[in-house]
Amino acid sequence: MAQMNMVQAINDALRVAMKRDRRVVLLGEDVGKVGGVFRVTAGLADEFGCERVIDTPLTENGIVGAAIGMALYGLVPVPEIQFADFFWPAYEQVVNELSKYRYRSGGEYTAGMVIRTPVGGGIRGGHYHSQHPETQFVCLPGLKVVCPASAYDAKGLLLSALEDPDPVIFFEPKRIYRAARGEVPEGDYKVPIGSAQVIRPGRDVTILVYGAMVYEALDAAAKAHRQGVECEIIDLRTIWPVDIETITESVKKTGRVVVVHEAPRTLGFGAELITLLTERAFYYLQAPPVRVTGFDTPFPYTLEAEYMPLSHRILPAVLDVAKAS
Amino acid sequence: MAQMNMVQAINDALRVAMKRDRRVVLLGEDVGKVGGVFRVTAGLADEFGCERVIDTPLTENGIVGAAIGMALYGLVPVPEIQFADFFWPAYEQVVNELSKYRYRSGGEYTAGMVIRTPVGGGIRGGHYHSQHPETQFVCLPGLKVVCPASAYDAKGLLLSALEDPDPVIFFEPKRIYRAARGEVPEGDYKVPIGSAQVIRPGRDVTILVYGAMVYEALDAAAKAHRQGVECEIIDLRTIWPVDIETITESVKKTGRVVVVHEAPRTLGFGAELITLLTERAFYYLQAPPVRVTGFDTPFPYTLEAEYMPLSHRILPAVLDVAKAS
Amino acid sequence: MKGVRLVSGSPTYPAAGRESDPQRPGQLDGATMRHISMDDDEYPIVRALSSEGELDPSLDPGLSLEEVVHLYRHLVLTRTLDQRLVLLQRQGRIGFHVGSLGEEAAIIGSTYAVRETDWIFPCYREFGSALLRGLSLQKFMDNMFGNANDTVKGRQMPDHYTCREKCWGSISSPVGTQITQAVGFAWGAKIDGADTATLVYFGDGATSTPDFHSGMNLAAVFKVPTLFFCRNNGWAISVPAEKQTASRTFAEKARAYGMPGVRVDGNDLFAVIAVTRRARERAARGEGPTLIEALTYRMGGHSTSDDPDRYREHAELTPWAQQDPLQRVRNYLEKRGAWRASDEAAWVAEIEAQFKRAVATSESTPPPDLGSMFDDVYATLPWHLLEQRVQLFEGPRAPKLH
Amino acid sequence: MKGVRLVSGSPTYPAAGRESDPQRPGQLDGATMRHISMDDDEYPIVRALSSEGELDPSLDPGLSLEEVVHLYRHLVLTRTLDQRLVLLQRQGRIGFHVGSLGEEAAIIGSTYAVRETDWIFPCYREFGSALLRGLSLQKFMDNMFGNANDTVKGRQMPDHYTCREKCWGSISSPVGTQITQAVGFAWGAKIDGADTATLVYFGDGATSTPDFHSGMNLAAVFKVPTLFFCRNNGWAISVPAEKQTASRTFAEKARAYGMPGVRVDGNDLFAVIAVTRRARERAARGEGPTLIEALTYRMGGHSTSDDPDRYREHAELTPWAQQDPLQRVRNYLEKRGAWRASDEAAWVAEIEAQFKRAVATSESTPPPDLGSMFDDVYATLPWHLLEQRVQLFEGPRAPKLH
Ligand SMILES: Cc1ncc(C[n+]2csc(CCOP(=O)(O)OP(=O)(O)O)c2C)c(N)n1
Ligand SMILES: Cc1ncc(C[n+]2csc(CCOP(=O)(O)OP(=O)(O)O)c2C)c(N)n1
Ligand SMILES: [Mg+2]
Ligand SMILES: [Mg+2]
Repeated sequence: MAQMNMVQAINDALRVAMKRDRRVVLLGEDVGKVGGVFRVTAGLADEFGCERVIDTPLTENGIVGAAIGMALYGLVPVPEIQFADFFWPAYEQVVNELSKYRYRSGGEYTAGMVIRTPVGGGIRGGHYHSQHPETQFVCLPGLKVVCPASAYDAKGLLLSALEDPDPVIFFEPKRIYRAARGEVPEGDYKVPIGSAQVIRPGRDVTILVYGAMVYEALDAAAKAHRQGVECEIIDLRTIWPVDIETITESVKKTGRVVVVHEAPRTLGFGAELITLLTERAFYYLQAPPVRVTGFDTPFPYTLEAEYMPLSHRILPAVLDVAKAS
Repeated sequence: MAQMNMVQAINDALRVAMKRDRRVVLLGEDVGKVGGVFRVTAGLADEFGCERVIDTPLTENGIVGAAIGMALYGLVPVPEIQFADFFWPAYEQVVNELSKYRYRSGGEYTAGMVIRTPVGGGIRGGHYHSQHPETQFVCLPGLKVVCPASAYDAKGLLLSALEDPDPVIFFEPKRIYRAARGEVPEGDYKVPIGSAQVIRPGRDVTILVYGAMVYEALDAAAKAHRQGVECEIIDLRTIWPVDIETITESVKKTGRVVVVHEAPRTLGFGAELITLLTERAFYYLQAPPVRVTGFDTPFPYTLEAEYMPLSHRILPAVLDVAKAS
Repeated sequence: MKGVRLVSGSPTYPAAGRESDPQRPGQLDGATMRHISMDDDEYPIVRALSSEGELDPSLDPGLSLEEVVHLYRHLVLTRTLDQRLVLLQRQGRIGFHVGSLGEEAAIIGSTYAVRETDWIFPCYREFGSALLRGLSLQKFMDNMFGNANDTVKGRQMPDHYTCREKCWGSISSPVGTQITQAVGFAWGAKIDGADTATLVYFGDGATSTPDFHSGMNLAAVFKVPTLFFCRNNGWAISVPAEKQTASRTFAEKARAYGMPGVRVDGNDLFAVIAVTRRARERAARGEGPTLIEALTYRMGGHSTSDDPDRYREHAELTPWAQQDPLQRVRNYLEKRGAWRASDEAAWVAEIEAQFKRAVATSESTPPPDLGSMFDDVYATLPWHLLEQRVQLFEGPRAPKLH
Repeated sequence: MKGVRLVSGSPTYPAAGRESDPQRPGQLDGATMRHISMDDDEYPIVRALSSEGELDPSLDPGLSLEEVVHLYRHLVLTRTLDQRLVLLQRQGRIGFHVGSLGEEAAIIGSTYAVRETDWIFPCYREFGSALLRGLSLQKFMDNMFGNANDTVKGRQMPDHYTCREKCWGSISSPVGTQITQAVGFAWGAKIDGADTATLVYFGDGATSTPDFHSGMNLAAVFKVPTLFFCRNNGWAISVPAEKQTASRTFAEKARAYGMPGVRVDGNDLFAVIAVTRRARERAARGEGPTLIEALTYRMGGHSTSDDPDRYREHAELTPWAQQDPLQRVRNYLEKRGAWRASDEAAWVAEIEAQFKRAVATSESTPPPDLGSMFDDVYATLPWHLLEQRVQLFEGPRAPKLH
């Protein structure tokens, strides 16, 4: 197996899919000749031609609208939104068209596709290059939302997403694009959508986390361990539909839960997770669940480390919730 | 005091504000000559001229973008989005500009405005004329989100919103536009933003609700009363920032809570309410909070009554939660 | 083909929006029309059929008499159904209808002009197009009632059906969203090497949307075989076309994208067919998209929810009534001895009988299954929808709302 | 004023996008430029100053020599700072810079041409405009470092300052959003009866966004006094202007909105001023907006995060270097005995000294207060932000991330 970082793993997944299936086409701003501003699509235009790796004009609504049309025709489009922060011109197409297409056409038409987009902070991006907007997609019935934390999962989830009949929003945590390195198998393999992974078992506190914050949770858990608190960390991998069994089981065991996400707290995904767990594990909960999240402000530039739910904020939350009764 | 329905009350509020303050201007599709597709702005173009009551081309992003510019200039624009379902072309301006304007300009620029838009189902509107998308606005720091349930509140809240320094999303529950009739004072008065109202006191179960569903909750509470269960109904009126004291106090008293909203369940506002209450009244809760909401599907046409969280679904939830222990 | 100019260019085009150059009142056969600039030196209105039914031979699309009769019957079908559906709505038996009164020729002609393997991306006023392609009246009516047999399973409002087997799209309400999708579809076909074009319908109001802008731009840049068919019916609900844009025509917007634009008399079945075919041939040659502005008029309200008397003078309809698209084809047929009042009366009677039967069937068909509410959100039901489905079934049934 | 044609119209405009009419390579003073169609019969490029510094008297904006020197100093200031900021970024002392190398005259000229009470709505490349208006170098540098004195309180990336007191807007990163806002601002002024125009900057890429389309349309329909200033610098990151649109020019997009469009040599300070003033006068007469396409070239990368060698030949820069906007003004001044190498060397030395001082001050200014993170989200802190603020203060401080 080769060592790859997440950028390489995603690139590799796209290459595998494009080689096998000529229906797969990529489109977006700067995805072609230059290979993406993060170089995720590097080399693909050369290999597959600019008819299948398309540099588009600056038009997010056009990219997603056209991708829907391509999908209706029978292609498997993979639009890229250069930063999730710039998704919004395309949101009309996502809310009213993409997410509802099969439903509203009585099952006649489907628009399976994977929309890739980098998310998250910690890269000195200020509030226009750091947002992590899963809320606006999880709240839309009809979409699946994925966010890998490792190179292995990124490739495996993307290959699953490309064969999924439903539209998948594929969030790429850009802070760990290069830092998340690991063994990645060659060729095809799948990480199933909808399955979380217990990446650290523990009996005291469950930490629910995804994307770049997984590493912060791991760091906090290592420190908590030194103070005698054992965290069970679940990397959700798929944000929605969440792996309800895995998380419920863990919380029934620990009775204590900390949710970590970069997005602002109010109506962040933590609210849904905590409500789901309250609904189905209420009598197991030994302490109020805790959210460690971005604050309810736009994402700041200079103070981004203070804004983000990094290890230094996860650790006290874990220790508190472990003590509470 | 005059009897008015909600349409008339909103119309009256706009008239009062426009008479008093020439900075107030309305803009939107069909708001002028024809007075809005629901006739909320009827007569205002005649009274204040078409420079201040502006029929625009079909461009939601243009309407909100231009309104921001007007607000920066110093006007108080009141854009109308004809149906909340068609908000999305303007969402980029809301997410990246309107909600962040003061913050991102270090306080130099503000864009106070009230965006009015009809929301909700029960009018045979199918999924493009029935949505209730508070999630997408509550999750954006910088916005206030309001949703009145009575003619009195509609006028009083709108008059508050028009003087609020922050941008306010004003959701008008169209199903009760004409049904919600009541006494409405003449001239100016305010219902403060951020304050909920206990519209039925009760000791057993707290129902948190807003907009058109308030009447469904009242109906269910009347029926629950006949079965010996006393509901405390809180009409939130302001969705965000929610009146945290009023709701927490009530839940500390009853220990049982049912949240009702039309939007789909997943990451609906219920998730935030339940999480907030779990965080601050965990040890008072005697049963898991319950959500009675729209289902996680697009809003259907023929089966809309089955989809909506009407009285027939609220009542069993209330009775269940009252019994649970 | 004389008069069909897909190319722009004229020295006399005046500066738009100049105080010194007020919007000239339009003229069409002598009638003044307030809402639409009816002539423009650079974008003349292509017209084949005179009010009297004379056909300009240079614009003759070469239809056989049988074809014309066939299309005329579809015009009559469309109009008759429109009128019946409005009545049905007034009786409270259906919830809504958005009709095509006055716009029939633009719709029928353009759909007829493309190939049956070309895909139609509808707006919401084109049921005539769907019926011409082969949607059955019964299926259409099932949608109007949102019953169990509705192609969209009762999930959308009336007039939001779909018809994939006839290469005909899925209707949604948001204005403009179908435009970029139509471009993507044809682009997909092009990438796939298929000679498939798309024909996308939208109104004058839709030209102000983001998706018009992006769809036009993408199609032109990538030479995508999409025909952009703008039904300029003078109104976007209550907003007249002259307030929708300050350009004198909609056709000239094409030029901003490096695409040819053409204006056609939308009440002229023959001209619509000629112009649309010409654009289709251009697409087939790999030269890309064309914008067609069909000048017509919305003779009814925006929909059954709208009362146009609130914002327009009834007198405005008169000149357009004189240009009635059905009457003009009828004149053409009559001149050729191919139309008799008694024939038409018989057709209408037959249509009405069919309609009655279809309505009776649709009205007595039960609503969709309760459980169908959860289908098709995802390809298979995820855990949360399975749970919600059980909750719904175990809970009490809803009261009737309407 | 010869050559400034705000009016379009020509019989020779060819059908765009025709196979038979390939994109002609552009010509400007003999140099071939691949990315931009440099001449068009209908939209000729307005040019006042030759490469040698000759001024076409018919296009002379009538600047005094002092004014030209003043502007030239600002051109030098802009360029010098640009170069210094790139170095600073390479040293890791600032996080980012998005520069205006090669586009200085387009920016300085247009800002100078409008009134000081007109409002500027910037894109992100116009720090030269802000400095010309009166933003202090220190404030600018405080933003580059995101420190406590930054006008936007360290909340945004470098180059995202604001300067309300000089009628200068607030920068955000999303492409195009400022366009409709600029229209709304001028529209508000018009409703208020004030003679205030807005000048809005955007790039060639931005013409593909929804807000370009909507802003242009609204401004034209309501005759709003907005000057749309498109810096066509040939590139949107790696996408060349010729792939951004199939129209031959950006100026002609104006026509789709019923608005005049004009192309100006963006490397010609005098022509930019002349054309922008002409558009401003038009606005003052109540005739509404104008689209100005300034032809220029992005001599650097898109930003410090970009490596243009990945997608463009370095040779492409040569013809543009020969049209350097500073050199041309310098030639003009030299011809009039108003430029000396020693003067310029002294200015640059002074700028560099000032820059050094400003950097030193900014770099040693502390970051914004922790608590400031919660200010300005709302006018006053709601309960949840008060709570979160307390949580932040009570919790541990963050590690350094960078
Ligand atoms: C994005 C969006 N905004 C607003 C509406 C409400 N609406 C429905 S139809 C319509 C007017 C459309 O006019 P036009 O495009 O000319 O089509 P026509 O109805 O005349 O055929 C409006 C404003 C909508 N459906 N979608
Ligand atoms: C809506 C949006 N999409 C994408 C981006 C990423 N992006 C930043 S600048 C840019 C190119 C802009 O090109 P142009 O408008 O020509 O301006 P220039 O940078 O050349 O001055 C892109 C794609 C963005 N900021 N906003
Ligand atoms: Mg119309
Ligand atoms: Mg550019």
